[in-house]
Amino acid sequence: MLGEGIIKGLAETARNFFGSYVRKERLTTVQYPEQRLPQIEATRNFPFLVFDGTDPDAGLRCVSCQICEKECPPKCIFIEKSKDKKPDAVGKPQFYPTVFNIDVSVCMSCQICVEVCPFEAIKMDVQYDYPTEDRFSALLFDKHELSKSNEYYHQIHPTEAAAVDAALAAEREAAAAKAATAAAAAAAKAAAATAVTSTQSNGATPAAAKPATPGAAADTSEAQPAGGEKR
Amino acid sequence: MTLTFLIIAFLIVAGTAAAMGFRNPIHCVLALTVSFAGIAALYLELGAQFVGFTQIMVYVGAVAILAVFAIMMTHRPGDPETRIFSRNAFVGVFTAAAVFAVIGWAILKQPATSAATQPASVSVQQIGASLMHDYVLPLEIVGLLLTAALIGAVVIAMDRKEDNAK
Amino acid sequence: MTPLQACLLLSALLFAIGLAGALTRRNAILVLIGIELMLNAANINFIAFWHYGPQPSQTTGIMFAIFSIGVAAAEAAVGLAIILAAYRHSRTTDLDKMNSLKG
Amino acid sequence: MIQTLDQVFVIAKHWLMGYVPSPLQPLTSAVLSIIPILIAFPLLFAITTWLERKGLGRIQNRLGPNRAGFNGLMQPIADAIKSLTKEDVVPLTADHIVHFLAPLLLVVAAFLAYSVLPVGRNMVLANLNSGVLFFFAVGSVVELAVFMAGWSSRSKYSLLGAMRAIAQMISYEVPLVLASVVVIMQAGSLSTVEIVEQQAQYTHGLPHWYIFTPWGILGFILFMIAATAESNRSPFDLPEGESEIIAGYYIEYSGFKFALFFLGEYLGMFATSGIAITLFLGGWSAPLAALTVVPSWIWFFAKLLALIFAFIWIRGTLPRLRMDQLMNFAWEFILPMALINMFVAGVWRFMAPGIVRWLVCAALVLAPCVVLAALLKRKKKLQLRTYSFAE
Repeated sequence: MLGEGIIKGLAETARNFFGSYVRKERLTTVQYPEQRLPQIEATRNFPFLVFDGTDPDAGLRCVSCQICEKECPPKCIFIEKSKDKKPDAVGKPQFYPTVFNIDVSVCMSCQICVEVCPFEAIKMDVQYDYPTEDRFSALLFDKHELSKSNEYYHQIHPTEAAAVDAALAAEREAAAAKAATAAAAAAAKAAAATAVTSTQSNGATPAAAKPATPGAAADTSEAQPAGGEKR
Repeated sequence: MTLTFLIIAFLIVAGTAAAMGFRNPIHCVLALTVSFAGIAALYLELGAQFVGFTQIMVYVGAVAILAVFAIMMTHRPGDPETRIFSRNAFVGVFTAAAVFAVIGWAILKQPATSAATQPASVSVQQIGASLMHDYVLPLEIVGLLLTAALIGAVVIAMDRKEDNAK
Repeated sequence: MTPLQACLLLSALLFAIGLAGALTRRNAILVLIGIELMLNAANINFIAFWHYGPQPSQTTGIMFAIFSIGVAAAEAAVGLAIILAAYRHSRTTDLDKMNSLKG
Repeated sequence: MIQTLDQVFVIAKHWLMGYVPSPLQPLTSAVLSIIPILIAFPLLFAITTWLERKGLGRIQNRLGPNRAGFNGLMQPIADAIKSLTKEDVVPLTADHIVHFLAPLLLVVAAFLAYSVLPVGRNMVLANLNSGVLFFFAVGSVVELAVFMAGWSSRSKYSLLGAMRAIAQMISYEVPLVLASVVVIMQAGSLSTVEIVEQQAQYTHGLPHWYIFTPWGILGFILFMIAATAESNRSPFDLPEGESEIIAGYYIEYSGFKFALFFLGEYLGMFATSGIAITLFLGGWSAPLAALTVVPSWIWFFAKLLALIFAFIWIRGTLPRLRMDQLMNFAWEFILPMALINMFVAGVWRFMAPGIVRWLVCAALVLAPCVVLAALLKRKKKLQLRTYSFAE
């Protein structure tokens, strides 16, 4: 019939019009600044730097290896290496960044920096609104703005953060064990040396030292390949 | 001669002169609409309401738009508008001036007749009645003419594909 | 000068300007517009004579003007169509260049 | 009391006129009549922009503007401030004078149309003998303004938009006038005041509105379709289709001039709605004899708002037509139907009143409608389109 489609369409829009007043689930609009959509766990936006403990300077995991700086496709990361060293997350003395800048107005949220980082130091943030009147310096985040605690990381990406923590803990344990072995070996060595010097005037006898620390020697031989694999 | 008449006369003459004198043809047509609107105002001033509104509707609403369309379709952006007046423009201007002189002389020579001073006004009903009674034949003829003009204009202006192919 | 004479003079001036334009302009469309202006001048005369004439209650002058407007509209439509057709043929609306009858 | 409320504006004007010396009275009278129009309709425009955005939002299950003021009621004011404070950019190569004059001409033409609209009983600016003709004459000036805007901007989009707009307006002006001719035939007058007065009579408490006749319904529908096209509203918004030519003929306008174009368009829509009300819906007359206690101007504005809502509703429903569909619709369906409608109105005029007349005329209206629609539907075939005028 003539105009049938038009009437059908008008009925449909009228249903929408009145329905939006009656049934609230029709209105799917999220009024942004006040209301926000729930974020899925894999949400990512801009990178941030993770630090352990409470002091952002001391606990920063970044060792300033500059891999992320080199890999970053839009080249938005700028790192300056320190001259001295400080212990890293595992406890090894490492360099640390004196300057670590990310220009988030250039960043394209590709997550490549996170994937290449060998130290679990850079991760993706979920914060997406950085309203500012200055689009240059206000969007160039420095080290202090980028540093966020591990607790925050746990908060935004719990599963991932737990996995990272477990890996780090294992590593730390391995490192600790290794350190202990090394220390024990050194101590045994020293002890043996003193024993030898005291009992025999010359002629080193490693065989004499061996029985003193059999477990430590075995530990060392086992720990070495494990550590090498990890790094 | 009232002030209103003088203003309207100025509008008409200025619009017409501009329409014939401007360089850009589109400007000419726009000036022409001023002139047409002035003529419509003159009709209203003279009490011919119906004719005045018809004037606006036909001339401003149709003829001017038609002319504008024709100009847009024939005017190429590369056209160098070197001379807007023809080679022997002087003859034309002279002829027009002579015509105006003769008509003006004739008008002013005419003794001023005491015209009927009763207010002239004809209602739309009267116009309709005379269109349908006294002037029904001219009306039909004009209707036929307009139909013929409509069809003729379409036929003339239509770009026939076979002509293009030749 | 009586009002009638003023109206007639105005229309004569309009006619003269239209004539001058029609005779001197090179653009065919503007020539047509000049002719339209001359028709309008004639219309002003009809209305002026009707208004200041002896019998303003008669509709004759108005009828004349209305029919004249109708004819002018038809003339404009056909005239512009002819100009378009001529343009398509000779690729110009310059009357000084349209100087050949050969198709 | 009811009388006083009905004529409150007329009485107020006379009261004010009492303080004016007699030589100045004609001028004052004109000014006092014009000012309410200059206030009321732009105000209605402001309200309509809000209504439209809210209504369209709800039709699309959105909220619409809700930030400025309660439920976004201050949105028109915010828009006005924004457009007034924006920079007025004129293209370098534009024709400055014409570019400046175009929005002014549009708004002036739109306002002129209100001078013949009877907004209430005894509330008309100029009771012209040929008021309807004046309305259409002024409406045709809008085309010129549109052309001026499109041409003077020196932009391809605006020129294309202007060409589309003019082609559409000329095509739909014919059915617009022809659809209103039936009312003029019946009323025997071109005066808007008289047309309304003829409809403001009641038998058995029902008014003599022309929409209650077969030719009136068809005429009203055709008129409203043509009016939608005349005011460039969806689904006939090709001249300003955002997805095709961005904003059409006013693309190069900014700031206050842009606001003027917007105002002019809405004023044109109100004016055509107003004339539709005057011609078919009984103008300011109440829909029932018992309801005449409500002041006449309230009825006029209520009907106007109802038509505006219909416009918004249609805008929210129908997609934009294609250019060839638009032209074919005008020349193949609306124009023949308007002519047939005129014939039916003639038959109505010469038949004796009664139910028979109504039924005969309804049949005379419906039959061609169905036949024409069926014919047009059958003609529709999927094929490669050929263009006669576009190379």
